[in-house]
Amino acid sequence: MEPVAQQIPLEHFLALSAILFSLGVYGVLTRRNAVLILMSVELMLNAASINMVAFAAYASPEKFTGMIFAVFIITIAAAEVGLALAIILRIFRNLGTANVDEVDELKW
Amino acid sequence: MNMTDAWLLPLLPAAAFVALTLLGPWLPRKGDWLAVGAIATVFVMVLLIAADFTDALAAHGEEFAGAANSTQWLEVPGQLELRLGVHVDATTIVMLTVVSFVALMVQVYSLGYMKGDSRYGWYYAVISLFVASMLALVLADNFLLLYFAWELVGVCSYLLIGHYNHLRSAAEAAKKAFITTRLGDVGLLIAIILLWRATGTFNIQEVIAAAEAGEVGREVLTASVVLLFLGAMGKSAQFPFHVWLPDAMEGPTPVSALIHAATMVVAGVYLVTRTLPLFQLVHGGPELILAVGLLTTFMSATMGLVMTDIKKVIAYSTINSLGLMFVALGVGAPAAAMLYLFTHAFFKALLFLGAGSVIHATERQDVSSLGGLWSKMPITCVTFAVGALSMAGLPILAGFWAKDEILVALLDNKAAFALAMATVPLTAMYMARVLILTFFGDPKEPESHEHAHEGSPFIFVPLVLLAVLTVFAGFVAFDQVGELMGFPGGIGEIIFLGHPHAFHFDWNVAIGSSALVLAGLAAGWFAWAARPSVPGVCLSMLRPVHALFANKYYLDDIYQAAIDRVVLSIARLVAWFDRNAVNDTGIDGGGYTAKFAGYLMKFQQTGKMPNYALGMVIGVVALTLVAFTLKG
Amino acid sequence: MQSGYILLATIAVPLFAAVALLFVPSRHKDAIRAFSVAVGFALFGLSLYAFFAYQLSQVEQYQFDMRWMWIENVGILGENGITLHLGIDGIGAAMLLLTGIVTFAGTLISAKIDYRNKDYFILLFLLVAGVFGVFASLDLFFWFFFYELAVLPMYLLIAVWGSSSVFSTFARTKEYSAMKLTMVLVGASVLIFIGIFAVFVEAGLGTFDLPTLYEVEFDENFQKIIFPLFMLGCGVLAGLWPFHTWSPDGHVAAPTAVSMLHAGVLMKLGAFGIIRLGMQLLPEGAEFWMPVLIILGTINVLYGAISAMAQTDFKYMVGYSSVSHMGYVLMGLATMNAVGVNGAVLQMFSHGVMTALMFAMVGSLYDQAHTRELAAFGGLVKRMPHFVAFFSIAGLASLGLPGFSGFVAEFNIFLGVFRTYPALGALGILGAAITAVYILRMMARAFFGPENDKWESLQDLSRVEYAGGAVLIAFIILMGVYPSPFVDRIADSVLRIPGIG
Amino acid sequence: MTVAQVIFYVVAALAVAGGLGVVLAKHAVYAALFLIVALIAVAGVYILLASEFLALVQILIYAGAVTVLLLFALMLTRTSDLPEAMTGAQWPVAGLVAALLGGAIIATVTTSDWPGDEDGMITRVPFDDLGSALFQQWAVPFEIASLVLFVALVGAIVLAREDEPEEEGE
Repeated sequence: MEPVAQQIPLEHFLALSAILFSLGVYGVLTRRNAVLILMSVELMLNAASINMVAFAAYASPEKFTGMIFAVFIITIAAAEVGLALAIILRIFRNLGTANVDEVDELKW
Repeated sequence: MNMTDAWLLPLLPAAAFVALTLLGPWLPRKGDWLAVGAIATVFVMVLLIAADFTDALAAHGEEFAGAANSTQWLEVPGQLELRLGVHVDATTIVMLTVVSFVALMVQVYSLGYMKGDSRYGWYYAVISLFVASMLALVLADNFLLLYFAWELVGVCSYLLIGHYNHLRSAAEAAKKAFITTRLGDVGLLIAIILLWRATGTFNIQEVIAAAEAGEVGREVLTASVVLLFLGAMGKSAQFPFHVWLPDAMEGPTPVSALIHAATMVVAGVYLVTRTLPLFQLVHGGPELILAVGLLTTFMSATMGLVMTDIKKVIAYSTINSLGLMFVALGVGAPAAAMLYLFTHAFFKALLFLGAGSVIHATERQDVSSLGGLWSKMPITCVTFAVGALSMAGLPILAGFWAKDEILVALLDNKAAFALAMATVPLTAMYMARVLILTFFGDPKEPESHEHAHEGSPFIFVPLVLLAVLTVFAGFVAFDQVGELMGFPGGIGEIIFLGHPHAFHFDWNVAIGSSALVLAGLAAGWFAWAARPSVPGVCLSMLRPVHALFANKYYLDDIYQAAIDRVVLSIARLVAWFDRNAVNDTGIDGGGYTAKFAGYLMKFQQTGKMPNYALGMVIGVVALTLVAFTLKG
Repeated sequence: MQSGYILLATIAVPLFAAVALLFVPSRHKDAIRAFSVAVGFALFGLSLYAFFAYQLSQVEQYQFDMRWMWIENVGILGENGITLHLGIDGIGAAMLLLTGIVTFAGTLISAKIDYRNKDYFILLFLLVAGVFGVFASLDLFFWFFFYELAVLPMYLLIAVWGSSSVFSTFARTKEYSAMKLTMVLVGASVLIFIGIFAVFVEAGLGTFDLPTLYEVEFDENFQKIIFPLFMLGCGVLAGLWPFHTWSPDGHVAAPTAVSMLHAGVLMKLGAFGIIRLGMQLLPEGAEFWMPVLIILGTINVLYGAISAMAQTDFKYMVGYSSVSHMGYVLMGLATMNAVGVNGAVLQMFSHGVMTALMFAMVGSLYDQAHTRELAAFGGLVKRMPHFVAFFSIAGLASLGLPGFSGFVAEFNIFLGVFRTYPALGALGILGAAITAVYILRMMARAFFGPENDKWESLQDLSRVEYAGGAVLIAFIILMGVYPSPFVDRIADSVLRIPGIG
Repeated sequence: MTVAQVIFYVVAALAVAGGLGVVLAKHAVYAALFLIVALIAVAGVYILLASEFLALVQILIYAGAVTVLLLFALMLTRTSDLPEAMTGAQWPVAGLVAALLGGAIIATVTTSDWPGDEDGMITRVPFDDLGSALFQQWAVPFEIASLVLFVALVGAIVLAREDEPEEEGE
């Protein structure tokens, strides 16, 4: 375990994460296609991972909890994509569309 | 039997009432013997108590104020104590005698009159309850028990007026009687409570003492007295509360005799007699009584003149008499009022029972379908005539002495005296009219006349007894008579409320009034017996006046309209307001507001996921901004 | 012997009865009836025993005092945090007796119910357990718990076993009435709930125990703010104007025995709450707000009576007369003097018995005639003499006739009111006169007069109705003639309420 | 400016550009390709943070497997070849909100005081340490994660398979 001098402030990683996260949010909110929404979600997940890893690297390197979290996030993301895909397929098969704004059975 | 044991008196008939109500249907003869036995026992006990009272009077002299005995009924420690108690003094003794004797006569009479009635047992039960309440009323030493009994006699009157409950008119009359008197009772109750508030006691004697000592504020006292008088007016059928009494004739005739002639209706007179010192403390108090009494006397005499129902004529004559009693009280002559009350009980009961005998025999009570009954019913005819002439005020009959006593008391007040004198011939005239139309002349309905006959001894023995009393009762006014009967100082001691020698006799007044009575009787004889065409002629000349009298000055119509149009309209308005404004707008409005808010809010449930997501993010952003702001 | 187990039994017996009924197959209708009436009788006996075993002039304010720990010293709760603390004072004893009487009469009357009578009795007993619980509880938490337990079964009882009314211009379905009743009462109880927690927090003792909280002297401003919550919250259940409209509609829609219990007992919970929570906890607040309450009470009296006069339906008339009579209770409470409050409690008892009798009789008529239209009847006395007698007794009692319980109660109230507000007292007496008008109008119209041939088939009271009515009448007359047993118990406790002069 | 800094800004720019592509691309498949760019750029960020293992995993699983899955999904749900609107109607509000969110986070981040930030020093974590921590200290979560994957697999199969014939009658 030897320290490495990167000379990049922690804030820059966090800022990158914030930008990616906001982009993901924007995508989730605006995209009509469910698959594209899923992609935006992946962006958000990645942004979160960056945060975790950056904090782990800077603040508590001896514990590297953040990295473990990132591993789990990737794992869960894989499962999530699989499930989401199945749901999207199901919706597509039943309603003939994968556009979320056309799926509004649960309204008033 | 001691005076302090007087509390037993109401309990006897009350016990009879309970027994009759609970066991009535299973008792032999439906238990009428229980009721009659109870009242007979009471009558004997009243005589014993009266004897005890005269003894005490003799022993203590004029300072003797009466004996009292009371027991606690209800207590809020340190705050309120309600007692039930009896108080026996001269007034009480008079009332007790009247009530128990007339009640006994009426109950005996009812044995014959009510025979075969479908609710015979119930009739006797209620009569017993009435007697109990009436005795309690006159014995009461405090306003609370008085009010208690006052209301109970009212409800008994209600039940008995409505005895023939399959008749709509009887049901309506009962209701009218109860509600009208109840309105007066509102005043009475308020007065009682106001006096309690000012003096801290319900005891009548103590209240009067406190008021005389000036402990009661002027306004409060004035208000209480006026309100108290309202109660008396309602019960004693004084103008403008008199409307219920003629209608009350829907009840069985013995009931009219007992309740609506001799006893209950004089409760108002009794109450005012008891509390007269309070009235005299208030400026204008006696004048109020006098004015109401005079007005009532005059109006009832005019209405009595045109009524065709035999019982209603007598009912108006009762109002007439009650008015006279108030007139006497108004000029500060309670002795005269009590004398009139005493004699009136006998001759008025006699009149009603006589009328009942006629009704029982013919099943008619409209004078236009009666007539010529003297040959069929001589006893009834003679006794009724005695009663009618006594009411008219013919000399030596009981009514004469009492009426003259009142007229003498009025001598100082010229206007009142004139008006009272004016009613004398009127009274004589309508009594002559009812007597003539019922018993003389040709029968107007021959078939009912055919079947008419004297009733059973139960019916005519009370008539005869009352007639005898009607002839002689007036003489008690003279000390000599009383002493002959064994009362020291004469019976007047009792009648005259501790003013033993208050009986005045004025020859001028006596001759004057007698002349007027004779004139009235003659006019009556002329109009309805000698020249039967005269009434028709008069009628055609005085049609509006006749209409005014026959329609009872339109008071009943006005009241009816006031209730139907005004009171019920207000009630419907309030009910409408309650349903539409309070409930449908106010209470349901809250519900509808919530419902409408929900309706508006539901549109944010678009069902579109992006909208929800946007909402979430906006929330997150807002929270973040809030946190950021707070952090500084 | 005085033991809190008596009070516990009054709560537990109906609860266990409800549970036991769950295990009875619903086809055994007669067995269910017999069992329920027996339970009703047992409750009557228990409450009668509690009433007469209540000792006069004792040092302790609450008798039959007993406490079962529930939660203590946990979190914000300190010593005696939440305990099932039972005990009654004289007021509670009178109310307990009232509940026993009305419950017994109610179960008797309910014997007529045939449709799902098992479920009916289960709900009825839950309700009864709640009512007993409120009157016996000395713990705010359980007080409120039982209060809600008493209110909520009402919804099902009305909505399932009730009856709808259709008039020419409007209709009230039983679902509507049930919903309104429940919503208004639950809404009101939210106010009570807030008040209870405010008191709990302000006292800072970590206990819901009422006698402990009575010792606390709350800040005057706090009292002034919190008292209206109790006054309105409890007042609504007592039919306080203008939140009274649930009461006539609810009572009309409810099945007979439920009307009896509701008008007879449940409305008293409200008045009882004003005493227990309002006046005893927050005397200064009470003093500040009572002028408002007495004016509302007077409005209740007159408004209810005048509304009753315009009703064309038997049960609505009785319902509005309840509103009017509860107004007397509120007036009496608001006098803040011993006589008036004593009268108010007497009136709670008196009105409970009397109105139960009225509802029982209306129910008896409606079951046979299937209409409650006043104008449709006439001359009932010929076919139904006992019915008319019973109804008339209730009517005469309600118009304050001496010899019946109503007079004793109202007389005390009038005395109390006249001490402080003579003008309002006079209005109150006027209200009694208006009561006479509508009661007598109703009697003259429906009971007397010529018989309406339409009703030849009517039968007089059945044996259960007769029995139920007789029990109620016995107490109406007992209290009217010999009020001392009631007044002694009540007055003793009323004088211990702080601020009562 | 050090080499590391230069690399960071290049990689960050790539990641942002990829992200922009994902949310703005007119065609779904382009968006998927932009996602790959972004994911690989993030892997670069991991390397800068001295987590080579994570970078590897990122490229293998994310940029490889997950993206392929997404492309499959796109293919399976294609309704027509007609170009259709890719962006919903609420994009102006969404843009504002997203910008606000990003701004808020950045503002928070820059105004906060972070530990370990003074010298810009980071510590490299050896692979073996990470591995032993994962299988010892984090063994239970690891197993749970495997269970999640398994359930997801089963669930996906159940959801995605064809309906039974008798269920079609609804």
